[in-house]
Amino acid sequence: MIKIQKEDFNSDEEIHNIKKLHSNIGAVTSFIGYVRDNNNDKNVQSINLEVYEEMAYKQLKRIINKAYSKWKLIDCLIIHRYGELTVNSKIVLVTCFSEHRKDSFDSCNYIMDYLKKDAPFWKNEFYKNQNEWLSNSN
Amino acid sequence: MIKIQKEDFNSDEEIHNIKKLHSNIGAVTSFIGYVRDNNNDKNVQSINLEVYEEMAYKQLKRIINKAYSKWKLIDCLIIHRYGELTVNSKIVLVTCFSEHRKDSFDSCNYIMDYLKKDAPFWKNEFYKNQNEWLSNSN
Amino acid sequence: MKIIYFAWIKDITNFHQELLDSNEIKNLDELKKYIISKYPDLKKHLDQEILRFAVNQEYIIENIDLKKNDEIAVFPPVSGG
Amino acid sequence: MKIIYFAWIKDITNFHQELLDSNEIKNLDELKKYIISKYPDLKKHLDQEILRFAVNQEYIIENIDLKKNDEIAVFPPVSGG
Repeated sequence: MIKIQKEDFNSDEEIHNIKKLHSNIGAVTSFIGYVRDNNNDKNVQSINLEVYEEMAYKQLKRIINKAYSKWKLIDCLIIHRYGELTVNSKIVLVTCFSEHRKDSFDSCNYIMDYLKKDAPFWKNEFYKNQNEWLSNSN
Repeated sequence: MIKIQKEDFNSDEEIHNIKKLHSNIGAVTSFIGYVRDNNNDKNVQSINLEVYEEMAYKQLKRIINKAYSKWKLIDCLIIHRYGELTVNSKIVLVTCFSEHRKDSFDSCNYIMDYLKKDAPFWKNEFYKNQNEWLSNSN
Repeated sequence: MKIIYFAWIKDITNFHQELLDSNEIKNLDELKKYIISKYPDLKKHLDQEILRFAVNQEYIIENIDLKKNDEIAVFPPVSGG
Repeated sequence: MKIIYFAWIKDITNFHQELLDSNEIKNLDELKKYIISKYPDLKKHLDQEILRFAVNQEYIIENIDLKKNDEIAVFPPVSGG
């Protein structure tokens, strides 16, 4: 499932809503990304995340399909927020559900790599008196 | 923080309670292990998890310290349940908090490896008419 | 065809999107020429290979033919996650 | 000293723990001999190196001296997580 939304989310609920559908899930690995108070030695106050929504869905679907072809996955969840996000806000959740640990771990890491490289989101970081567009390094 | 408990937990709350203390956290990786309905081709109904509690705290503290020495971690949370756990119940949560993704990912995976190898917990798996003590393979 | 600009690209173009009704732009290379003539400040970013192009929501690197109803997006390197 | 048994080991010993007040058991090897003489069914598991030993909550592989107030745990391979 892919959700691109402005709203915050509750990770326990989101994970439970998928987990409860499959009693064979034994391993769930999640990554949550947050807005940090400091980036490149600058005090961050907030970010504005722009998205090319139609393309983001298309690319994220492809990322998930690639993960399915590489690992034994039962389900997969990506939530990516956009809009104005203050420091400490959640930005992204990627959760991979599988029977065994290695599949969920490796696929979650792979999806995050891919997402950072290819998903059409752009961060405009706001400091006290200026702002700056970022590009991903990791 | 290490918690060894019978009770279930809410992962979003547990993560938030640590995250809110550190505005420099940008990356949070979590693993949740669940009781599966099937193991070694047998229908599992529940497990009984026995723990050597005093030793578990000692070993898990050591695991966390080793992770701190290897990666740039801001905080670390392990919750491990014991007692009777039915299918679909959470067994364990390991969450690693860091600035950047790689540190949280690698340390979370490392702690899970170590935990499965060294932490003194024993699963007694219950099927319809029998039960069996397990030892970890992965 | 529809052209959409994202992130700081739209600070250069001053448009988020524009509709183009031209019979002269038959492929992506011609579109690139068109946008750098219209927005000269984009030229250095194109030369430095900073600009990304997507046609109908797919990354495109080669020169492909464009059709009338295509949606072309122009954007800098992504920074999600 | 206190000896604690876990998991299926306690199905063999029928005890979760026992207190031992002996002057003869001075080290771990002597304790191992003691428990397999008291619980002969443990012998094959000791021989197959299935039994783990912890002294005061630390894994111990070598033969170490035991003190009066030590807590020795005997258990099979772990299966947490």
